[in-house]
Amino acid sequence: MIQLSYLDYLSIEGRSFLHRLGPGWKIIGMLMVLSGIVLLRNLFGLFSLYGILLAFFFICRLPLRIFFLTLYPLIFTVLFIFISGFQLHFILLVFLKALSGSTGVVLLLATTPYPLIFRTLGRFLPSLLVTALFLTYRSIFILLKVLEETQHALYLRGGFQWKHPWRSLHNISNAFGHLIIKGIDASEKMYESMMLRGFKNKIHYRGE
Amino acid sequence: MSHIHLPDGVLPVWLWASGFIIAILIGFILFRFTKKEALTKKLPLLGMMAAAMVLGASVEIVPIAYHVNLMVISGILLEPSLIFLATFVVNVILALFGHGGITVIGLNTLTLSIEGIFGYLFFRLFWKILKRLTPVAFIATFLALCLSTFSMIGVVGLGVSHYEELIHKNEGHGIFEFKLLKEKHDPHGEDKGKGEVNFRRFIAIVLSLSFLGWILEGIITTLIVRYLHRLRPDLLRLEIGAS
Amino acid sequence: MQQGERIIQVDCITHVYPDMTKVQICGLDFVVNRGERVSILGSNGCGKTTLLKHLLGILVPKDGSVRIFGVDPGKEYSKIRQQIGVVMQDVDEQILGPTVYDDILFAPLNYGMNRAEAGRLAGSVMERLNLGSIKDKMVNYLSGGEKKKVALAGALVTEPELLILDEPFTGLDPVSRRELIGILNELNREKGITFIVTLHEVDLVPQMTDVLYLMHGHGDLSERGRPDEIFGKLKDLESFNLEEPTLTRLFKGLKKEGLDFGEPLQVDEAVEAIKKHWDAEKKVV
Amino acid sequence: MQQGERIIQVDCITHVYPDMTKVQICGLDFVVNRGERVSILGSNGCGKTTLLKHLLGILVPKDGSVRIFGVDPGKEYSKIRQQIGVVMQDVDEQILGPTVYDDILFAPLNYGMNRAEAGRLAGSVMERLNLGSIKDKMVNYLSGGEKKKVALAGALVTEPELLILDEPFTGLDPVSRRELIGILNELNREKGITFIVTLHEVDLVPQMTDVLYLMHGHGDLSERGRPDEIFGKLKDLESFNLEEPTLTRLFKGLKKEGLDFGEPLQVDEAVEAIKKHWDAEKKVV
Repeated sequence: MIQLSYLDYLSIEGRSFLHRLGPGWKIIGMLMVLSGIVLLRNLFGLFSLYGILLAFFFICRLPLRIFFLTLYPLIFTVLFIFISGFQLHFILLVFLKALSGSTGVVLLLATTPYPLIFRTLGRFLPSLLVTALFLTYRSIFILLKVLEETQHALYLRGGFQWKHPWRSLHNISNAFGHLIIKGIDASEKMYESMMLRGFKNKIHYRGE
Repeated sequence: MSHIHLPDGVLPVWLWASGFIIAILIGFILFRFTKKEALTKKLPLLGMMAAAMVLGASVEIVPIAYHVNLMVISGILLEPSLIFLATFVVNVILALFGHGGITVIGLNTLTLSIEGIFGYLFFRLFWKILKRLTPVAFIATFLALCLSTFSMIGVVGLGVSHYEELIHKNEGHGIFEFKLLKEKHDPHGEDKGKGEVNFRRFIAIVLSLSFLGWILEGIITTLIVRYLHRLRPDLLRLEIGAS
Repeated sequence: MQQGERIIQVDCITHVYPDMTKVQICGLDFVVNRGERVSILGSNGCGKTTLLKHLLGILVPKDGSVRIFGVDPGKEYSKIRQQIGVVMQDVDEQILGPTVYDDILFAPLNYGMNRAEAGRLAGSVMERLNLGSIKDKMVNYLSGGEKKKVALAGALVTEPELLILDEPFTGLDPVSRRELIGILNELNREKGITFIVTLHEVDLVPQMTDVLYLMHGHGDLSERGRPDEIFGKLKDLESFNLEEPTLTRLFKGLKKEGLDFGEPLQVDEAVEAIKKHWDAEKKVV
Repeated sequence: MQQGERIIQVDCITHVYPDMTKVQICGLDFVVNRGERVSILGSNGCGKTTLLKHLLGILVPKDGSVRIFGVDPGKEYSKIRQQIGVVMQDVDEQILGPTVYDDILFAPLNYGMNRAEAGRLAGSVMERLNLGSIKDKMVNYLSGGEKKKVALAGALVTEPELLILDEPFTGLDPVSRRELIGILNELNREKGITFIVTLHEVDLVPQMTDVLYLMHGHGDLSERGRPDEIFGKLKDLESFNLEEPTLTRLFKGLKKEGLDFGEPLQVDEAVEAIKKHWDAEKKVV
């Protein structure tokens, strides 16, 4: 999960040409990638699309551990192999499509700070939803700290050991329960603070 | 693997597009019929629970993609109208870091919110009947996940003709692929209906993998509910459910 | 709005928490006059935060009354919201904007100011708190001390008349503490801002307090007065789960040994007091 | 297991955080011998927690080596887990049981003890820390001070040889602080427990330290020695973002005025020192 905060960090601190490009252009680029995924039916086209995305990925010198993030959807894509008769063509087709999609978004997120993305989305989505996105993103970072510390505590006090699976499951569930309670407490404090600072119905951000 | 985040590029356009349309429609209706002030008041809670779900989705308990998604417990805590919006937010954020597809945000929201909404409904219903927390939480989670998985299979099933098209497209297409295909084909010669969609096999695989997920998620959710019941019984609002 | 006008009056309020803990803020009335630097000193869990939450209308008392700027905050807080800046204990949950600058603009924009005006206010508060260098930083990556300052900026940006801070020094290192105390005193001196601070660090009280309240048990307000008066008068602060300031302990110890240097609370005063007596002693002998 | 045996040895480790902040814990080697009370003093964000996380195997150094009880914690922490009790900064996240008693039983049960044995250990630690009265309390209703004590109990219950505490005094009121210091000193005296404490409250150091490390910048360990040696030697602690203890400031101030009473660090010593000089002065004149 450190991945999400790491992506976020890269998007701010990175200095590549994609970082400097306006967010609007990158979102248009993302839409082009998506239409490519939808429209392309031949492997050559998809290979080229994926190749271009990979090239961007390495030109921008994004670290390898971010690259592994783009492989995640493959886990689910594998299931679709079972639909077909294990034909390589079909497999490559769906794999490349899924990979192009995930590489595209990771590329976008690793080179564009999230407020800029949400701000652009704000032109199309209702403000309440954009506010919910902002609050969720902020909440992720607040809870991430809780989660990490809880994980450390489990580790330091022997809470997760393969030789005691039932106890470990129990401990993990308690840790999630703790995370939820902390989240609810934090949401109450957040609400108080929003009221004290005059919140009406949206979070204002620059360039809206 | 209690549920599946559909990836980009597999489903046909009409399918994911209608997913978006239905999700937006439901969202719009909920938006119309929920009081604005009530919604504003619940926004931070929505944000925190959505954040908890995103985090839950990123902690792998058993390596290889089994993660809790906390959807049922969030449903119980947030109630149906908010869980739908929260699911949407969760899917947008998960899609943004490559966890699920962008084009399928609508469909993923629909199938996943089934977990939350029905988790809530089952939990209330069974509580009225059984009044015992452990079985109620487990059965509610199990059934809700079951329902959501079947709806996901249904969604994938709607695209069958599309997959056929994808598969057949290659026949007589580029030579390179054809050759590779040939080589691959021979050992699997006995495979009946080569180049045909075998949807049954897909269902069998998904259900057998999911079944374990339902049980595991059911156990974890039950343990979480019990933990919450001890520390903050007010959150579960069992008295209201009982009356 | 003359100096000294009474802006807060709390009469013996009772609050019952969901777990049935009863907090009764009683004993003395809690009053604050314009321009005062007020500290509420008490141990963990004695009801300081509960009192503040009643001032802010977050909690509504079961019995008793709260008046702040002439209104009942439980009912009409929105009327006085712009006059009050607040920083509660967990700053994390109070920082809502994605970047420092967005967060500081939060309140002005919500109060309906236009961007130019809000920007002007934000610029001035950032200059005062020396936040210019982190203006565009994402709030998720701020250090603890920076977060406190950003939260303070978010509270000060609307130029409130009253500032309410709950345990602002917890977790700050001494240099950051001193900086924060300096800022508060400056705001009080230059702009006449009234502030109410809760804290448990006795040693910090003399540096930033005109009126000190002591609280203990579950909300008992038992002392009100100038810090030196209170520290001098009380036989022991231990019953409040508090320690006396180091210098108070030292000079009480010396008095017991027959050496009475008075009761200075700050180091430079203490040096002077000892020096003076020393020289006097020499002359006498 | 003789007294004085070296149990921790850290050689110039480098850690790079994902955001490329580089913490280099260098300068001096960090060593701890059995039975020592070790304090690491430094301002916020200077790398104290980073050092502790390396000791615990939560972080693994890019360069350099860490040995604790003879093993590399990054690889084999589970081997030494039972010998070490830990309380990190956010106690909230370390209390995992629904009730106080459940939480104290947490580690013993994880280590495979049976309930009877675990219960015996829990009983003995609860008695020592005086937690009997809150045994069945739900952990989310504990006060800050109680939480620290429960976390400490959770760490002590397995009777570790080494106790590691990260900023244990933050947010505690003075009486709770004193109680905690008392408990730690007692454990050290009676059971020979070694402890390592990080803190930024200079005033607390003399009460609980055999060996003091100063840390500043990004992990620079620049001083190691007895507290009085270090405080006496350094011209200013300000460069460490730390404030000198009140008494050190007082006596340095007096020295400047020509009155040299030595450099006592505790109030009773200070009273005595002044008294002694005063009497001597009288006789001379």
